[in-house]
Amino acid sequence: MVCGLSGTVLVGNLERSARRAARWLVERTPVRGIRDWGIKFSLWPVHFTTACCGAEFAAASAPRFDAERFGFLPFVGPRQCNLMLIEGTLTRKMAEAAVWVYEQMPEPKFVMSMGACAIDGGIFWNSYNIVRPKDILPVEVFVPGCPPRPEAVARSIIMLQKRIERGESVGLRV
Amino acid sequence: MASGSEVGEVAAPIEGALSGISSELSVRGEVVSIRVRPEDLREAAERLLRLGFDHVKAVTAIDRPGEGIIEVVYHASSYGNPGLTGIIAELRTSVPRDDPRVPTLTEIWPSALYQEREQWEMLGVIFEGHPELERLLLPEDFGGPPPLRKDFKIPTEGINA
Amino acid sequence: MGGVEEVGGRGGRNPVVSLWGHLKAVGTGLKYLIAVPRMTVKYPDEVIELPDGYRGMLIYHQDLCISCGLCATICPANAIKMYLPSGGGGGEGGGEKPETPPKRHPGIDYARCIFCGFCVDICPTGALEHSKVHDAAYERVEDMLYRPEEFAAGPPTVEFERPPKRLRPVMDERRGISYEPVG
Amino acid sequence: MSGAGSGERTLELLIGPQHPASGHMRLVAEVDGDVVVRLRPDIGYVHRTVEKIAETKTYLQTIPLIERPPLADTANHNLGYVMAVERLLGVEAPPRAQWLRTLLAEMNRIHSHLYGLGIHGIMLGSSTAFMWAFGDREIMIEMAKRLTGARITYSYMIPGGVRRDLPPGFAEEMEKALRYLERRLPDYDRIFFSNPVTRARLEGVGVLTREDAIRLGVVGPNLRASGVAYDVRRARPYAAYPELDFQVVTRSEGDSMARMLVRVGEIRESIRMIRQILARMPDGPILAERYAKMIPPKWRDYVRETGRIKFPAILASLRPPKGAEAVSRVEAARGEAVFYLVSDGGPRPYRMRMVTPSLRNVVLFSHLTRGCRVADIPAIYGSLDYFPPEADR
Amino acid sequence: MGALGWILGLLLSPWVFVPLIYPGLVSAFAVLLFIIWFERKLAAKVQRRFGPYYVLRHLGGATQLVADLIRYLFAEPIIPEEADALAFVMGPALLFGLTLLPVVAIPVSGTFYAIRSDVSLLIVLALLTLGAAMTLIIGWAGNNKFSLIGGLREGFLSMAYEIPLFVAALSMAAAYGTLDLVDMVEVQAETAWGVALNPLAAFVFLVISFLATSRFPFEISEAESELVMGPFTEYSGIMYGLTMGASYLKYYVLCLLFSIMFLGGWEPVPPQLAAVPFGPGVVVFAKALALMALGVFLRAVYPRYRVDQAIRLAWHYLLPLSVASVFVSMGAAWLGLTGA
Repeated sequence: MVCGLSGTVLVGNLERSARRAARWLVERTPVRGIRDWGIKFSLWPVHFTTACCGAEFAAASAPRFDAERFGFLPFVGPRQCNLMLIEGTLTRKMAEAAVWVYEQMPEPKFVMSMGACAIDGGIFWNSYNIVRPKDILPVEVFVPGCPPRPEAVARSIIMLQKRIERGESVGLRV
Repeated sequence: MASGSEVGEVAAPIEGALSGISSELSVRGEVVSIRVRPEDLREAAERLLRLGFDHVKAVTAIDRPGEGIIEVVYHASSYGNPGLTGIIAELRTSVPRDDPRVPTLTEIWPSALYQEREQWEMLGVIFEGHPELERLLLPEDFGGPPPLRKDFKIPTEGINA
Repeated sequence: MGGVEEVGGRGGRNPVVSLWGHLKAVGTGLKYLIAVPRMTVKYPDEVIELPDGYRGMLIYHQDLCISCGLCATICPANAIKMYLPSGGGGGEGGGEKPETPPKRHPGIDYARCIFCGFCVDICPTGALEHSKVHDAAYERVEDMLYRPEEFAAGPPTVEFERPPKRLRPVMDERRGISYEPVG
Repeated sequence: MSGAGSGERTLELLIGPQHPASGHMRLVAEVDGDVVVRLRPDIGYVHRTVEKIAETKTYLQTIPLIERPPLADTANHNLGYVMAVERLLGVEAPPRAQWLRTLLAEMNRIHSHLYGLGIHGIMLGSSTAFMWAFGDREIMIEMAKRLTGARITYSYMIPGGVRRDLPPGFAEEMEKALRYLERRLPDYDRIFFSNPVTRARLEGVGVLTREDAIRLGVVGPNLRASGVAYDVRRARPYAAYPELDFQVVTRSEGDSMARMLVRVGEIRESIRMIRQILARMPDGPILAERYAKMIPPKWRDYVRETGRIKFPAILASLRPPKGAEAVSRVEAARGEAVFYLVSDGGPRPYRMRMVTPSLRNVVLFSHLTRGCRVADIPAIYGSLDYFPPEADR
Repeated sequence: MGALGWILGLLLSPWVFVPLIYPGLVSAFAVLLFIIWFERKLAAKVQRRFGPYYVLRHLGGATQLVADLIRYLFAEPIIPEEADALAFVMGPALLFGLTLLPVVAIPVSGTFYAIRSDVSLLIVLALLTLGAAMTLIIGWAGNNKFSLIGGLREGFLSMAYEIPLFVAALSMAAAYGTLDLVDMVEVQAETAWGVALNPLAAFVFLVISFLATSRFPFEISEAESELVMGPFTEYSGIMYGLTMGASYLKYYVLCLLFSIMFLGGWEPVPPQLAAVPFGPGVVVFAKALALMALGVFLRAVYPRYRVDQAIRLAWHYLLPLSVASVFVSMGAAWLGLTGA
């Protein structure tokens, strides 16, 4: 993506052919299965709270619902994470940051939208300052609710895991 | 239950403190409403501060296109003076809508700093002398009229699909 | 304020006090490591039974509906809209017909719904009701729009790989929340 | 390094909006070595234009709207807004409704403070403090869920009363929950509040003097930690507060530790208050007579049996008199929230001004962090219990 | 015998076995995969939850770190455009390798070791300090302000902790009268464990091993709430995995050293293991692992210190204490407790 390898030791055609070779290798059956299994149980959402659903997201990570059971570990930097959870309304100012953060994440990466605001604006649908995440990011799973219950967040994690397992996830294709 | 003194008892000293400034006083619940002219705003605020109203709770600008004015309302009260904590002094003034300029009160009430900035951004009221009148909440590239003006329309939907 | 008052007392940086503090902290950690039970609900295997009156996704009884439109009027997020019957082509924008239009029925867009429950509370006939479903997730935004027919078919069902244990939370003096199996 | 220009001593750190300790905002810190020279908060990342949207929604529809910005503290803001609407309309909620409102407000205060303490914990690196606080927050959320039917966005108070009565067995369950919380607080104390590391990090850090607190118009626990005993519940009591016995928790040090401990003290006071409320709750209706009599007759039995109000249709289009104005203030968990409503006689607010506690505390960022160390930024930030969506609205 | 036997023989020769299998690469990897999972489980238990679970439901998610590792392997390795590519790429590998290097001088048993030297303690300590320099380079290479600050913090801290670390370790050398780790274990077998002989040195060494490896409450150079990931902010994929592993690895080495210096090393050897040449190493391993469990448990207890506080702690308290521990050792030797 944007923060790619150009200008570094690996440039030009070498980079492209290396990537092609890597992709060819990854697409073989056993490798692919292992990779998908690893990704499925190691979804690390980047620590990027866009709005108030972050409170329920935190509750989903907290002891009562404990999302870490799924290998879901909120982590600090975009470079180490592979999942972006849009936690509520994306304002115009935040949307810019969201795209930045998304581009900083290494592939394969996934996007989930949490809360009505992150789907169609929710109660803020007619605000002049919001952006619908699906317009700017490849969102795969939508969780309704305002805010969604922590169970719904867990449900969405399971849904994403299933998508990865079935190879449907767009995050795996880029 | 020390609920501060009653509003009526405070209205009189306020009236006294504001003598010499053309002002209209009215009492509404816990609120003593004082309407002054824009040029008297600073003087009135200073006198209220001397009386013990030491902080601003809210700075509100109201767009009234029908009358061609923007009202600027300060709600001030007191932390330090136990007799005044239950009272809110509502200092209000009106400025023309096409050239809304009021003097800033940040030197008198530093607590108005961010709210004046917000009202400048949202309604285009220029607080003259404000130290940092710049974007607060909106994105840098925000265009169009100040969004809380009535002529800034946002979509609405009916009940039918 | 009991213990907290003592804590707040500035003990300075007395090494002995500090050491005692360290020991207390580690001891408390050990206590929880060994003795205090977990409070986690293992969600897909265990499901919390929601209380009566929980504001979950909606159930729509079309037979009771009188098409008054109050639900759509009160909806703060404009998630409920009145739809023409689908045979009459009640598509985008709701084309106004010169003859008397057929009755409209509510449909809901969960992409906007905020689960405030105002629609249920204002429905004069009880045609709207809360279900206890509140853990659905969708892969497509379009699936979240329920037109009257789909709306009347009931709330979305969620599938579990293994049949979940249903648990009712009960307050517990020692553990905070404990869970009782239901049914 | 891009920020360290030629010959400059300072480095500009952009903390946020994607940063583990920035929340939904950006802090622009100018640092000289490990010392912060200047810190400027860049807010607005969660500005959702509540005040503008309120002008397109009816008075009732605005209730969920004003609940979203202060998401961890919905009940208190809901109460403040509803009080303002009631003043516009000249309605008063019946006593039982007032007590129920106070009950939910205090429950919300507990879980909001736990939220703040948990976030403060994670900012200092104590994941256990975060997990415990967020776990115990669930206790109050669970109880509130039984009362209101939602986890945190209650929309429980409506003009003229509340939507639901106490469910059966609520008081007994609540007593257990409160005892549990009381048992837990000493453990929090041992592992977090009086942990020597926490104390080393917080004591004497970010000191706010009494004079500055007043001058800057700081609110809530941050104000009371600097020795100003201002609390709206005492200064201008509302709902059932005039009849409750509680202390205004204050401390004199004004540092980050004091701010944290004031919150802990307030949790204890809220526990006391909830006990009093449940013991002394008056009987009676929960919706003002003016609206209760408009509930359709076929629902009267339902309302009596379930304790859940069915809205009369008039609530969908409340019209206060033209030109009416109302100001209300409540002591929300994070501090004083002020609502200012202006009516033009229509069903929608002409102007809704919502001044949240966090908006009034923004000023502290640049004030308290001058000369502190980089590591103190999260320590001070956490101690303010600042919630960006609440400030940005 | 044939080729298989020859390979086996080669593997079992100390020169290959020690760096490659135990205490080297293979066991180090196993420890990493286990201890990070264990850390998460311990913290989760204190925090009243489960931690990793569904990845291997019946064993408490024991393969969680395998999944994380696989994900790291397949994640795109990003090299920021403005980074110093060579240092950026080489950094993690070198850091990992250098951190593992000291194990060559750590004996597995009285007869099984790669290097036996009169000064093997000094060799281990000297090799241990290389990692911190690598962290500085990594912090600089990322061209990110946070990683730069993190790297500098690591530099300051390493200056602060290395002297007390050396002094505390050398005080034990004074007590045992040798710098040879094998001899140290033998002295302990004859007299008493080092932790009893000189508890002060043991305490200082333990605290410094937390400080030197970013364990709580000294998780300072990569303090997430201040510096995102400190020096490692810009790393993704397996390069990040290596950097994260390196701090655990350093802790592993320090714990091995601690159990040899203070906990009697491989003594007492269970008779079943005595016959195998590297059998006694299992005891050291078990002791080190128990010690690591203690260190990772502290994550559940502590917030983190500020960098200046940690540095002050090292200079103001640990350094004098480590000097005092020299006198304790001298006293113990004078009393004849050490047999030296």
